Amino acid sequence: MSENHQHLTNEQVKDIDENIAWAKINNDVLNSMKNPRKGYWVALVLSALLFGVMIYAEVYQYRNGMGETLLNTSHMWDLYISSFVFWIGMSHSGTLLSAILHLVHADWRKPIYRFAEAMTTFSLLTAGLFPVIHLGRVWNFYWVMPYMSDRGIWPNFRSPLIWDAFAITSYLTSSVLFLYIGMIPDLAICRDNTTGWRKTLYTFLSLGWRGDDRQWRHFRFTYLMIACFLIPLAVSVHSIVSMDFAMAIMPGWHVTTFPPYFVAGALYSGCAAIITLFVLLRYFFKFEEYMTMPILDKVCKLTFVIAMVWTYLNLIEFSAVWYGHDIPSKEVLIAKATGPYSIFFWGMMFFGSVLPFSLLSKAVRRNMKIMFFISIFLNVGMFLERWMIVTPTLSMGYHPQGFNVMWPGWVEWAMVGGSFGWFGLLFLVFVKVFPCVSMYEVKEMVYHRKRTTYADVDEMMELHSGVPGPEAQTQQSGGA
Amino acid sequence: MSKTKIDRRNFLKVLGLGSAGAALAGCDMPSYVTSDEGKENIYSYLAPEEYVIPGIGVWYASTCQQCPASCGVHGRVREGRVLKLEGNPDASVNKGKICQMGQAAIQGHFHPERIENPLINGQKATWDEALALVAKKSGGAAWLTGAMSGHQRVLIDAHRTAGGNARHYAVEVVNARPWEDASLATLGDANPNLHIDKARAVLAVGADFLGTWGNPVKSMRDYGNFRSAPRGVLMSIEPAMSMTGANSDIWVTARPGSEAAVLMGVGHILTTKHGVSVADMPSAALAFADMTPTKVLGLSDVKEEQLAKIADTLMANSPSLILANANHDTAKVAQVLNMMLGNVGQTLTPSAAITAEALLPVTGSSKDLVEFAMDAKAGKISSVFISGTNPVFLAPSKLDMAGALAKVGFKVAIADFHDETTTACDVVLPASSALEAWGTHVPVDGSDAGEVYIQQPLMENVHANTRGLGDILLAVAKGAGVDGLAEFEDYYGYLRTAVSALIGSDLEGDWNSILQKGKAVTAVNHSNFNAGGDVALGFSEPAAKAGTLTLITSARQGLFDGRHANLPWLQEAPDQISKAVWDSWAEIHPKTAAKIGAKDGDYITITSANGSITTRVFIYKGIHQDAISVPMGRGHTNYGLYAKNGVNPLSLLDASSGDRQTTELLNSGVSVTVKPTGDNRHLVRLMDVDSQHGRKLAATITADQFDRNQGGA
Amino acid sequence: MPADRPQRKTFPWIRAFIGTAVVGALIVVGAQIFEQQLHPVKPGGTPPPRVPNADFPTDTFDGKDVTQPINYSHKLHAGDLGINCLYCHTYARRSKVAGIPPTAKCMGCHTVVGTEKPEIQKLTAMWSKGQSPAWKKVNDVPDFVHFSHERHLQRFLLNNKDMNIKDSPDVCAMCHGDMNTVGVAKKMKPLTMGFCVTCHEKNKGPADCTRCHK
Amino acid sequence: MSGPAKTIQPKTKRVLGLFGDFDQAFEVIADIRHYKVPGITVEDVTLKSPIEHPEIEEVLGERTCHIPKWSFAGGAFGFCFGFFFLASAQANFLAQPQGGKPIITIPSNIVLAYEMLILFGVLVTLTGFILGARLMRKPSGLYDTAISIDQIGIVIEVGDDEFQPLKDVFTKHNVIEVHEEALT
Amino acid sequence: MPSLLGNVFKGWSDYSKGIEQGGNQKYEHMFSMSIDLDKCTGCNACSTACYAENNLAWVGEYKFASRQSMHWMRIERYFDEPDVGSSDPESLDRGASFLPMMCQQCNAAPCEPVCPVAATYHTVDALNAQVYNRCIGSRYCANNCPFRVRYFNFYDNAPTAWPAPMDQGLNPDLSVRSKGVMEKCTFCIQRIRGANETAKREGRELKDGDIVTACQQTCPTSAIVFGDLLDKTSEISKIWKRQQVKLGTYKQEKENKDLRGYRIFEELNIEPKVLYLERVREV
Repeated sequence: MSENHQHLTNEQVKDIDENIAWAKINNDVLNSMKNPRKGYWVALVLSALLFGVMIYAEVYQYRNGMGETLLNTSHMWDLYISSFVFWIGMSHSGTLLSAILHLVHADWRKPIYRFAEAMTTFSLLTAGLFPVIHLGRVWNFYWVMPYMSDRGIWPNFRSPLIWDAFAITSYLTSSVLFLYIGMIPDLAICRDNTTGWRKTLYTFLSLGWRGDDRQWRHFRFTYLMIACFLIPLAVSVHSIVSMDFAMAIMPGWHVTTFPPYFVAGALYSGCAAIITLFVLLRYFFKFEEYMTMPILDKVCKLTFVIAMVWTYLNLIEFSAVWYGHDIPSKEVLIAKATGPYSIFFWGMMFFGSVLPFSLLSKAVRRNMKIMFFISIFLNVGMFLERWMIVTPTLSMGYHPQGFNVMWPGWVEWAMVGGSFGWFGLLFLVFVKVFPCVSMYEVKEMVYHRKRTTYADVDEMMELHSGVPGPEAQTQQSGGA
Repeated sequence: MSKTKIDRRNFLKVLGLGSAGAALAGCDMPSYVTSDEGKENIYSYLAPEEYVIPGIGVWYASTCQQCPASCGVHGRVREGRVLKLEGNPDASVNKGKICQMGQAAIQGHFHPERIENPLINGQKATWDEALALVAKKSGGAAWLTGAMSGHQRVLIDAHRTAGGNARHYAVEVVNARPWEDASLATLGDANPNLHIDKARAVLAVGADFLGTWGNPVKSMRDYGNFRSAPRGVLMSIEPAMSMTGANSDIWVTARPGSEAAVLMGVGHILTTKHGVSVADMPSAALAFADMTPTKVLGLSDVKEEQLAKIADTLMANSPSLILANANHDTAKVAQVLNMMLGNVGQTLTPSAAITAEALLPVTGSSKDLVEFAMDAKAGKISSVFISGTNPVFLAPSKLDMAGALAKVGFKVAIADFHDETTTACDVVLPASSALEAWGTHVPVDGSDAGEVYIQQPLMENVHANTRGLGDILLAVAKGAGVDGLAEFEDYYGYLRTAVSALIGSDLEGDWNSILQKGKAVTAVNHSNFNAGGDVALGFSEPAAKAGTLTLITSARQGLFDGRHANLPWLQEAPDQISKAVWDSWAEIHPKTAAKIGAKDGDYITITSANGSITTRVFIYKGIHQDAISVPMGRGHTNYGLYAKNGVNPLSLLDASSGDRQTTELLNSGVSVTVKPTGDNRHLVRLMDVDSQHGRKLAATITADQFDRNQGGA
Repeated sequence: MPADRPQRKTFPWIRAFIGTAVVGALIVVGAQIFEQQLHPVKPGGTPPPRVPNADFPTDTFDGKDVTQPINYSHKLHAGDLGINCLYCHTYARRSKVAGIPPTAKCMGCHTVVGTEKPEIQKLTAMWSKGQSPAWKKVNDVPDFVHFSHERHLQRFLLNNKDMNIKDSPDVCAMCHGDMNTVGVAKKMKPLTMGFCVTCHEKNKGPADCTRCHK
Repeated sequence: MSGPAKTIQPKTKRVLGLFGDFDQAFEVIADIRHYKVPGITVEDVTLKSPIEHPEIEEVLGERTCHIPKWSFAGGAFGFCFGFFFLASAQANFLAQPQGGKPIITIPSNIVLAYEMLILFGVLVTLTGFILGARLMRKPSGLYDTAISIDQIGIVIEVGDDEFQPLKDVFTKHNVIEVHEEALT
Repeated sequence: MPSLLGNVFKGWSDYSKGIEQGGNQKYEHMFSMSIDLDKCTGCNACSTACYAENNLAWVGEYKFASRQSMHWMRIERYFDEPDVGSSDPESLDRGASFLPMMCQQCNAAPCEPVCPVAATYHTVDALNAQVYNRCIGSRYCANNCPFRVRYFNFYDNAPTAWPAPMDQGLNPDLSVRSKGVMEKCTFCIQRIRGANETAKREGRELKDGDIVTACQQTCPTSAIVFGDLLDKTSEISKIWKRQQVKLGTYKQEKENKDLRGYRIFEELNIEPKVLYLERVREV
């Protein structure tokens, strides 16, 4: 990751070098799918191993029963649900970067939104695992689906868990389609430049894309519409997840500010994860010219903003509980800060609210290595947040008889670790098979920026390009 | 009679075992797996009586044998299996209620560790061999049993008289002996009839009538009425909190062994402050006058206002009832107070025993245990039958019961479980469970109901080769050549004739109704108190001085004296006070804990002159600072899979010390030293919190705003 | 211009989608067949018995042949000799289980009737030894289903004004099929929850889970 | 997609001109728009481009796109279907597991119907896209991989004697190469 | 299911209303329990009776230590009494407070709406039923239960809890729960159904005292009363009336302050159906 010190001057100001040849863009991206750096293979093997551990743990738990997780009568949920919420949160990054930033015409998203969307899809697939493996009778998980059976019984549509099932299904479908549609022109490029099974695959997937203006026109509208659908969907998904808790009567869960709080947390962890993968992919696939310092810089600023929002919502939740003066909830809050779990609570506060301030320093923002670790710590903080939402409430609750402290067993930890393996496996395979930088959109970016950087803008351009001029470039870099 | 027998046998034929067994398949299989054709067997009856319908439970009356109280029970029988026990409403002792030990009888009955075959020196043998050997070698055998009554006792006595009249030792470590002794001395009635329900105030001094004293079910039933309007006040004085103490409105903790002093202190205040006259009992008056509150304070740490409060409550709520079992002296003082307060005749009435003395219960005591050990050591016992008790477990290590038994030439155990004693015996005769056997029992309550409870089999033997206690006794007696038994082929036949003799009828009509009610009613002879006259009250200062720890081996409903330690249900039923399960613990006061530097869950070693045990502490304020209480029941060395945990505090006791008159072990304090071993493991309890955290869970209302006569409604 | 550019030949959309459709169809059909294996339900089947004031599913089920310790023929006893179901399965009207008739009931006739037949001699041997034959359960529901014969007989036979006690075969046939036609007992109705629920729905039976699942 | 011919002359061949510089391509279109080529109007022009740039489509003039209608229809259907599907499921649930609460619970059904709205909205939009963009059909053979790299192509159907003037316009704006295929 | 949409329009007015607006569900019975804490001695008899009646698995020390035990009826013991004030700091001067805690069969049970598969729901007897074979073990209900009285089969307890021949003592009237299923106190639903069938057999209505729960039957001090609230003559409804506790409200207005009736956590507006009578203290 050290070759990013070549032509600093460029990197300081420009999101991307406008003079880059379009053919080169094609070649770089297509090559990335052929020969990545060694690190890629290391990561792949690592993920596979982790996933293996998860499989083993699941089999073990299936054989011996849920008790192996050391869950108990008060702690019916623990790490599984925390990780579920965590992974759902992760998935909001893609929506944020591609959908929201697309709507506000922040074109610096273009080189990096593809893998962000991939992240959305795969973290959803990971999140989907947890509600299933945490079931006592896994083999009956399909009973939550509303299918017509001769028994005349249906799911209970009043249960937030059913809402989860619906929301996640639609979110998964929509985000997969969003990812796919955005990829069609690139698939056409791949189709034109590959051979063998890849060609067959891409030919099939590119649906005979020829780049006609009619196709482009419909493409633009479709992409726009789905983006519009996706944003409210993303919000609804995570607020529904938050309702798993907010709909319950337990102290510490029954909080009205949970939905926005969860959404903010989701965007937060999503951005942090984007930074991590940004650094990794840039290294794996030699994308130094596309995933540039200024873009990372912008993402970091975005992350900081969201971190502040999250902190704020966190604080108003506390104050709401405090001044609401519902004794059990207050006890739970106090126990969070002082009780057996306090170390994790304060860890969450530090990683989630204090650490982001380091993003104020330009030096930090533009240092790949540091950003890599910071982003990981931010996500650790977010994981702790989810854990601190689930567990302290269960350790207190209303009834003193149920007060107890519980530490997850190895099975649960294995599952959580393994989920990262599963995610990594899916993601790494994806970026190897599909172009993880959007070629055509990088071209657009270059095209538009080039025109704006030239002095002689003919009337056609003035008429039609909504892209700001050169001096606007620098202050535009706040994210649209 | 044999006809009824055949029908019963047919009725009891176990059928459709598949159904319950298959239930284990549970719900995790899709229906088409378990309901596949031809997978399960189903057996039909041979020739059932018409009231026997598969799938419909029938209730049969019998008698509970889980503790000496012998309550009447109903057993629900379905497809030839007894599934559930409930109290028998016709039994005047418990009137349809039973305690957790009775509920757990089912588990003991179906227990996987029952003895299934006769054993000779641990080797499997046939009944004929075993009985022949017993008949050969058990001449003039002594009997070592638990509390005994009914025709089993008759047979035992017959056997003893036939063979040189050896002694019958009846061992019950948990007993009411001090109370019986004192009542006999003061009222001339060992077992007066108690009316807790009639009392407005009850003062219990070491008499845990809600736990293990007397017949707890009867007492609890009365307690229910006692609490309903007009509500009575319950007070107790004891070193460590018992179940009675845990339900007391006023609970006073006294230094172990000083209970008599406290009661006398109460007497002092009654005489001085309230002017109750003890004119007719000068020496008692002397004793009261002597026991000034300051002296009481010095002896027992009980403050004057506490004494005054008790005295005032006793005066305010009459009639009252004072029950004491701490030791002989205390019980005597209690009876004197009862007389002074005029309770005698109101809440204490003369007992009425049935006329057939031969059936009357032999209430056990630990004195017999000690004496048996002594006699055995002295070689006075050639051979012995052991049944319904576990001397090796119960005896303090100082007695060296194992060694004593070794001195006995020939030992026969009649038991349904292997325990420490059966392993020490030459012959083990497998008894079937109480739910499989015939028998008669006379309860130890002084009521004038004159009932003899019938114990009838609720199902066919689970293990074919076991025999009911009665059948075994009959066979043994026959073997010993007791005359007049030859005509009876089995105990059922004997019992039927015996009962007909008892109620003076040929039974043709009555027998079924007797079986239905589970009791035969016979004549009683009413006695009278010969109260009055002077009573000398003594008080021996406890050996242990202030500041030294005294060990209390408290008995709890549940494991009782340890006989139920092999029942998982009772092991897992949290202890009433500490809420601990599956293991022993030692209760100490926070101050004591601070002194010895122990915190909750620490292992401590408790050492007396006779040995030491190591267990975990449970720290709470319901115990005197000079006392350490280790509930008994656990610490078995050889009582099966489920009774492995815990320690046995009885082993620390000192056989020679103990109550002045009755030399009862249970309440005899033995002074111990305590020191933490350093390791700590969380004591497994139902709940780790003792506080309600301000929630309105078990709410309370103060008596002043509570309308006593309306019962709060 | 060169007409053989690789881009000219286009992807076979039609074939691709037909292929996908075929595979999907195969999966669906396979699932159906598997389901059939699990509990083969044939709608229609035997003509519904005549039970007034009742309306019930006519699904049938071809259960496997079970070998019983004694080769008892329902066709002979119930069908040809016309013995009423409730004569042998007399518990059905009083208990949740219909029960197997006690051996004494068999011997009631077979001490004199058909003593020469080998099966009867088998039975007599068992009877004299005082043991009862180990019948194999044929019509069985899972252990978490608590079905009561009594309730259903009350509803459809005893409290059914248009029914006479001798019509019991029709009522039994609702769930057991026409036993007069088979030899050794055989499962002839699916007895799945769907089967029960359909009937409960049609006949306004209790729609409460805990009536059957306790 | 080629609009109705403005001349009587029958179209005989289809021509593809590839341009390296996009401005050149725009100017070609501008020329066509100003009828520099007789008989050919801007409606006949099909543009093949490696990137999506709204500017050019402005040059091509208003062309229809019905995607938003598709999305609206899908969303509306999804909502109604969702709500009534759930309602009917609840209404037909044998054991009404509601404990005195309403059997058809509006709030929860709204939430779920909302999800269905989005799901069907997306799906139907996709369908609209595939149909509207004429994807998954046999495309015209006139295509060049260069288009997927950096060149912009203009496809026009011409009659025999319109071909030459068009070619001149192409060459004037220095076209890189010109493909043609006969219409059958 | 035939006529999918038909039912919606047919019963819309019913279906969209709750019982309080005369909605669909009419209760046939409303079984309730009252426990007099002043009589409860905490002797565990009810708890063990429940083990025997309801096929409860015992779990052993290790699982009990990790709080995976299965006692539907548990006796809690508290030493402090907020209403009366703290006792002598040196030592206790009065007994403990015992609290039998089992499923409170709330009428507005928080566990019901959250079950994804409707395995727990309200029957027409106003029982909070648990259908074991429908349960998939999401354990949401237990999380949402303020009383912590729902117990989950974390293991397949049957083999260890009933080694042969102990399984012969199992109660065939109700299922043995297997691994991964939630379970809880059912007010002895098998006894309720049994009594119903007997009543039907004898062609009469269910009358007070027909149904006796296992804990009530064994309770030596008769602290437990069980019955049907809709039957105005039943003892239980008399008690509720006498104590002036209204089922549907979470704030009780009582005339005289010596009434002892209260329900635990009724302020959560979950309408518990177990009425406790306060313990009386002499102070």
